Amino acid sequence: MSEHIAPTRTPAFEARLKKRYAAEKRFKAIGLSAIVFSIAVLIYLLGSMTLNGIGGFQRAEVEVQIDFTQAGLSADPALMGTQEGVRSLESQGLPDVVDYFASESLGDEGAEEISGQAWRQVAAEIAADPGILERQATFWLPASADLASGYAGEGSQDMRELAAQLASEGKLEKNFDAGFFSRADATNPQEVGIWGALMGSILTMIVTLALAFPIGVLAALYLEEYAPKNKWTDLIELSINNLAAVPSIIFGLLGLAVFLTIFPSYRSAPLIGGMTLALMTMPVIVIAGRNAIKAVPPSIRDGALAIGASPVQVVFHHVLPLALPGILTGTIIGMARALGETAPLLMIGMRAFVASPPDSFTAPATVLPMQIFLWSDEIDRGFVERTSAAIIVLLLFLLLMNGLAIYLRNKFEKTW
Amino acid sequence: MTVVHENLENTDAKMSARDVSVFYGDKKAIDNVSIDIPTEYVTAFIGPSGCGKSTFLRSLNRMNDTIPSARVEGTIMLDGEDIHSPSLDVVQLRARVGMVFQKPNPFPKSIYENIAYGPKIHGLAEGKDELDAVVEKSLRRAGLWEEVKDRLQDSGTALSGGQQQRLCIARAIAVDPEVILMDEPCSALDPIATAKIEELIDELNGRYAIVIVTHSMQQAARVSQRTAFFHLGKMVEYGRTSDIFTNPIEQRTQDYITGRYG
Amino acid sequence: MTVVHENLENTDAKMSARDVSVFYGDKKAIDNVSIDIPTEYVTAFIGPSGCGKSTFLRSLNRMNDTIPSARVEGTIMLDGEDIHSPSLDVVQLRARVGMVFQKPNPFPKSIYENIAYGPKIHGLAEGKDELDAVVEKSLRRAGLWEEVKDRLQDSGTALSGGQQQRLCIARAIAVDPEVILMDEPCSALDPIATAKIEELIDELNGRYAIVIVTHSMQQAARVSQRTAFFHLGKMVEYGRTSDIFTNPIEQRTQDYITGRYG
Amino acid sequence: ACGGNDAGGGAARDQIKAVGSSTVYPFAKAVSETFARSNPDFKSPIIESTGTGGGMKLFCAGIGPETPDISGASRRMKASEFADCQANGVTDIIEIQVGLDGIALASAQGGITMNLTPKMVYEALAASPYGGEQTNETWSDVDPSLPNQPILVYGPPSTSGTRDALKELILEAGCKSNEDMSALKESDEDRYDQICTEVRSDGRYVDQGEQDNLIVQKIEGNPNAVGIFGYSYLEENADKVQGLNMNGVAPTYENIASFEYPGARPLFIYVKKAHLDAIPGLKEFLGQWTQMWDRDGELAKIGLVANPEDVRERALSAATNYDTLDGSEL
Amino acid sequence: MSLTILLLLALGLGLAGWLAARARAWTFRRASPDGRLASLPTYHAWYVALWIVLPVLIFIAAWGAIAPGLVTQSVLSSPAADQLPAFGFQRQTILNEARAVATGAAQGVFNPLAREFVEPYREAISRYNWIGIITTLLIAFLGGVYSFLRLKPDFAARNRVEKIVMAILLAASLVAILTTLGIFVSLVFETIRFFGMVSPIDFLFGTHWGPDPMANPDNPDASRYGAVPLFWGTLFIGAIIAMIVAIPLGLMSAVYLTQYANPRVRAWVKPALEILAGVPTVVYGYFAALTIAPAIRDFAISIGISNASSESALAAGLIMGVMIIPFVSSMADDSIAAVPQAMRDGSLAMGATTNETIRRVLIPAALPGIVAGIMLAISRAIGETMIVVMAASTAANLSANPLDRMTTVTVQIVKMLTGEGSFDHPATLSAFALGFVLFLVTLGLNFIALRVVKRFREAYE
Ligand SMILES: Nc1ncnc2c1ncn2[C@@H]1O[C@H](COP(=O)(O)OP(=O)(O)OP(=O)(O)O)[C@@H](O)[C@H]1O
Ligand SMILES: Nc1ncnc2c1ncn2[C@@H]1O[C@H](COP(=O)(O)OP(=O)(O)OP(=O)(O)O)[C@@H](O)[C@H]1O
Ligand SMILES: [Mg+2]
Ligand SMILES: [Mg+2]
Repeated sequence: MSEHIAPTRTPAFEARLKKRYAAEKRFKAIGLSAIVFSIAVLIYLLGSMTLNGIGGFQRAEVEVQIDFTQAGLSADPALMGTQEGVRSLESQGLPDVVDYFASESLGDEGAEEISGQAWRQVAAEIAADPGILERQATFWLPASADLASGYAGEGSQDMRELAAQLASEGKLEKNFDAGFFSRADATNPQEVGIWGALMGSILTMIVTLALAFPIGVLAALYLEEYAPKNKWTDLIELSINNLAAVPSIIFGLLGLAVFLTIFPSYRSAPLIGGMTLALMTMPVIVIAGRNAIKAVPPSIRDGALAIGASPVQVVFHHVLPLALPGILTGTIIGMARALGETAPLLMIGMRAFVASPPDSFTAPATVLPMQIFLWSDEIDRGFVERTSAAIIVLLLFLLLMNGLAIYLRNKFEKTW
Repeated sequence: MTVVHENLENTDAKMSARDVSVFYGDKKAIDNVSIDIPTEYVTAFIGPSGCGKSTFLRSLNRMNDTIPSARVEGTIMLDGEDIHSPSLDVVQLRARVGMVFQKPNPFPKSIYENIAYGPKIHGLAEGKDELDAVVEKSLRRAGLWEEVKDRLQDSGTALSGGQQQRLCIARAIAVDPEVILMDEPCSALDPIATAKIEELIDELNGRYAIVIVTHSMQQAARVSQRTAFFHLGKMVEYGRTSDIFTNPIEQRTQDYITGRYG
Repeated sequence: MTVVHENLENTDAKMSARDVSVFYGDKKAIDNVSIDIPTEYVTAFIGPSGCGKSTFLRSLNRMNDTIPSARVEGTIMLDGEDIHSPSLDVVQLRARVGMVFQKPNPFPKSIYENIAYGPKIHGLAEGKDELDAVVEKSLRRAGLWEEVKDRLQDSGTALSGGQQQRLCIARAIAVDPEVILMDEPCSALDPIATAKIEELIDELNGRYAIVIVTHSMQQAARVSQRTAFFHLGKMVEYGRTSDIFTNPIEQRTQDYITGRYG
Repeated sequence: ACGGNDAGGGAARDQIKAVGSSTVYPFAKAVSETFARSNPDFKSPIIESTGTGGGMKLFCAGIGPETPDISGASRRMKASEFADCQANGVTDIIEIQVGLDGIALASAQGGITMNLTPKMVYEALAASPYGGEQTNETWSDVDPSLPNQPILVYGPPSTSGTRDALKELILEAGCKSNEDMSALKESDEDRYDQICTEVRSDGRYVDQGEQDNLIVQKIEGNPNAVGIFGYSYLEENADKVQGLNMNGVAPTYENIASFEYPGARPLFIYVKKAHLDAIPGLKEFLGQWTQMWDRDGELAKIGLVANPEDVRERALSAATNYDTLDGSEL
Repeated sequence: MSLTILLLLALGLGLAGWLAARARAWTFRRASPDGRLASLPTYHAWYVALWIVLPVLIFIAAWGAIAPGLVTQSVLSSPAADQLPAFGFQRQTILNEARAVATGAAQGVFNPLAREFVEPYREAISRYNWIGIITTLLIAFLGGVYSFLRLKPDFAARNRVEKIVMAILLAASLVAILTTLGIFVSLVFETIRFFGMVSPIDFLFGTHWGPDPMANPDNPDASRYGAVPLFWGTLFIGAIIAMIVAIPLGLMSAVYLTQYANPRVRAWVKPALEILAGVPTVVYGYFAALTIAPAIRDFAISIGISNASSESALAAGLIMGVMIIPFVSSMADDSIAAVPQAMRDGSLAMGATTNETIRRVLIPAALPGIVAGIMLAISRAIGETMIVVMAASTAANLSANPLDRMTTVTVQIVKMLTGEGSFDHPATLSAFALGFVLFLVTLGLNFIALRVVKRFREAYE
């Protein structure tokens, strides 16, 4: 025995060992750099979006002082807060009052460059506090798109000079624009808001979730727990895998040909958008769901069967609750994809200009990614920052959903 | 083919199998087994690994139905009624013939829910009070009450292995079965836990017909009054435990007992 | 604390453990075990389930390193060299101390690739011819050659359980280790396959130092010359197999042997 | 609304729906916004950019609440589309020319400057100029008066209306200056079309989707590149890009409005007469268009060009008297 | 409106049935000697409720489909019907308007004739509403009584309820097949129409793509409908360049995360990577067009490729690769983690290093899952449009040079469908043909993938 030197103890072996360890180190380093690279790209993307987009949450506003004591406006408290009230102020000449004081504060040139709809903001403030009408008040009103871009150092020479002058007088500032979160689309970048698209996305996602989740989960349960292994279930499996792989635009064609034929008057509605996206999301949920269901240990099923639970009870009392975290993960991934999807929605009319936030599932709407897409091709340069801001909102929404997925996963996760 | 010792008392058979064969696909895992399971005694199935003990046990409460490739031939009776007849619902059968598995498999729910699950789905208890009573009674019978009474809301999976196994037994008892089948219930447990389970089996003996599969002859000797020895899918010998261990008739039984294989 | 029988010949220890304790997190699974593993004999570790046999075995080739919570204290020597010393590389250690697991775990590759895997990664064979020779030799030693020589390209997972386990043994032999550790290598096998493996162990005995963990005392009695009895993380008794089975010194050993527990 | 009724096709709509060209879209949006602001009783109209063809298909699908009331077009309705409309019961259609869009050739500020003619553009961009092989690699290959710089033009895709205008107003104009080609038009129209309108695909003409902003950004990054896009983008980005003269005329508002700069094309909206009474606000909405398309109105602000006086008269009449379109004119 | 009422009615009746049946089951149970029923009272309740609700729902669905027709029939029998124009679309429109007014959904009508029909419609609608409600009640009553009478202490209500549950499960899984069928149907007709204008041979094998949506549709120039450059561009950008980026990065990330990284790090990094898949593609598009593509052009010029363009397949492919990293990494991560520990132990016990174990044992064993992830990633890449439009242009080039401009099938689909061309033009119809081919290709790929995975899995188990 002792004269036999095992090959694993020779110097040659040890020399090779060094190389193998070098290979190991390289491999590990490659793995690490793959991750670092991916994360770096992510951080770069998020970082540059944030930098570009921060400005999108602000808008250029000019200072206007209005002395209402001179204006002679009156407000009926009963009407305040209603359309009527706004109209009565309009008929009393509020727009002219605003114009007049704008010229007072900013000079004629400057007054040209407050947004034409600025008086509405004044009206809103009067509605909130009719007492203003008794005194002098200072308002920060949105500047026109031209003045805003002049302030940003772009646009025509005149505007840049005007902007510089007003800014030096402290009458032009970029202020945080809270209204961005409560308004809908508009033609003037100074007046756009994200709420309409966000609402559209939320409504669409609700429809998607309400359809894709139950159908996906039930289909996954059937395929994993009950389906006999035969040609039919093979066919179902094939079509589910295939649907997960079909380019999204084709779902748009399906929505166009099927849903819009059945419900022609719901073009652009979150209902149809949600149904189309649900078909796209459902296979992802089925696939993730099947994996999660497969991971539930058979001993749990045996245990329940052995005390006389029926197969349906076993599934709904034991398997489903245990598989839920995995199903939720798949659902969120599918929903995240649906959230960022534009192509299929192009086909079913969600590429629309909708100036008021949708108030129901059948009201015309647009969604966040579509809003981003539309704004990115706007002629007006003020939309560049707004686009980035919208992207940030979308990403936050996405992070929220991912966070929710992780939270739910951890909450429901059980060990066995 | 099976040697059945002749000195067995004539007892009522709670379950009886006649010419039972079990196939996995084309493979015969159990070959023509006939046996009576008495109510009064604990019956042990012993035999080398892979001889078909678990397979036969699982066919007694039709758990083999869950394996698509498995097929059972022959008749198995529970109280004289064929368990495969359409009139006997499989869910009801399993409620009457409980089972405890090799690896303790409590549900990942609270201890209380583990026990209450069976009574709930079978509607055996009305209202919270009755349910509480059933849970307590089952846990007491399984000798677990004292240990867990203050933590009924803890997860069943947070118990030690031996406690988990007793929980599974309590869970089986809770639906008031007539037969309890145990498939190597102690093989995942340490000696102390094992001793507790064996004590429990002794206590339950008489109230339920109990069948236990074990790979430990020592255990069979300790807890059972009847022993059946399986080998390569056949039941080789069946008789009083004391007889099988001291006076085996078949050569194969003797070889196995004395450690020639297994 | 350990009782070591005194009539042991003074043999070279291939491996020796001194005061080895193993922890999983805070839990001590092995408590101060010292033992010498001789080259010439087959050593069996027996003991009730959960007593730490596998844990101790895995610490002999540092497979416990793969479990994040596991921690080993004490010294283990291979040919007088500490296996935890930086000069002895863990890859080399594992090449010198082979292991066969409870459940046969052939790689999902061809039979040939399964055997050739070790020699390839360690660069033990140059060229196809040499590799072919190594594969044939290993399969022959494992007594599998005749059965598989015509289907070397078939998947290793397509073999029967016993064949798979012999394949795993052949795979371990292929890198020409000095010690082979087997953790319940037959517990997933039927009696015929078990008999083949035991035969194989007899044949390999002498060429390699062999340690086998088994829950079957019969098996320990059949294949080993030395037996160590573990209980609750401690090594209770160590001696010639024949002595341990016929004249155990410790009460616990005796109880276990005679089936008082386990 | 209640979903159950829809199958009967009887659901009504109280919101104006407009579809169609992406060129008309910005103006339509502006009109709709003002309309909604000044008429809070009506819901704000839904404007969807579907492309002219897609819009026409929806528009001509029939009358009734589920079809749009208005379709914008960056070209005139085709006879085939008119026939489709007729077949589906959309018999009375009001055609309103709302303004002009000029296509402009431009380069980055400080980039390449040229004095082009439609003929030069045709020779530089045609797939096979006058049926021969396209060999021009640099502008000076086309005409010695032009700079010796490689040809690189970012322009609209074949599916866009801007491209149609490019073909019709510049390429064909350049092509037809050759007599053989004018003759060919008479003898073999298909061949003529191919020779005169097909754009080279060897990478010197880059079709940049319908993303005009992207074209602006691309030529900004490459001083030798020329971009072709709607006049509005030129105006909006005047600090970044400069227009290139054509026939010695610069692309300015005046020159486009007077058709001195080639490349102005009309923009239309088509309205279903049958819907005028049924859809609340539709008439008022049409009125809104007429108020905003003047020279100093919103139309010009977003970079489109107002109609010449006579056309504006006619459009105004169509929008107020609801004259219907005669299919035989198309 | 009336359908909503019917639905609420059905649910209300179902609830009533549910409560009644449960009460009845409880009386059985109190009466039975051992307090045991064959099924729990709730199952009896569900049995009756389903017997009430399901037939009613079927009736409502059918009623919703035929009732408008019946209403119209009865309106047409009114005297005013003689004034209606002869058959056709116009007549339908008038009737629709009248109904809209009758149901209160519209105020005005645009055809004065329609006013005549408002009253008849109102009457007919209310008449049929009553018929509907009464029939609903009748059906619910019959179903309820029938099922209620069947309740007995030994009645196996659970089995029956569970059968229905199973049917619902089966129906859910059939949605996938229906969707597939729907896609097929929504593409196939227009595709056939397209192939009537342009022969499939020209389409599938032609190498020049340049449809002109403004050209005369009657006589399309088939030589401009060669889709090979599109297929090539799709393959080159989506399946080659993007995969060259995504597979190594995704796989290595997965390997690192499962085998080397600390579990806490993994818990954070994995979802972080998944964010990459959720970033809207417009964002990637801008990034590719304005940052990556010019950088590639500058680089190409600096190494002497003078005619490098600022749009390239490479730029689009690279960014697309980054976007789909998480598809590869998440699926690979899951399936590597799912390889039995025994495989890993077996290899390590042979003295293999971790990387040898990964490369030679774990990855081969996890291959089905990895392949599935890659398939998903490829199809996502193939379906991507925005990045390609912005970074690789829409020019259909047949070239193997990654620095060339190229385009993909889906880009052309979007372009054709949203362009200015009319919808009976072959250029627009070609979008459907392209979609159809793409659909068949993914179907084929999945078929093969499923086969491969299945065979692999069989061998492995
Ligand atoms: N699901 C199955 N499919 C195919 N064969 C099976 C299946 N389950 C068990 N077998 C085979 O049937 C035979 C009997 O198996 P069984 O599990 O009943 O043995 P056992 O006596 O319980 O063994 P052990 O003591 O190891 O549990 C074995 O050969 C086994 O390989
Ligand atoms: N990975 C682990 N983490 C924590 N505890 C463990 C781990 N593995 C084993 N243990 C515990 O360590 C103790 C010894 O386990 P070990 O597997 O060594 O026992 P064994 O003697 O091999 O038992 P068996 O005969 O059942 O295989 C047991 O209490 C077990 O629960
Ligand atoms: Mg077993
Ligand atoms: Mg062990």
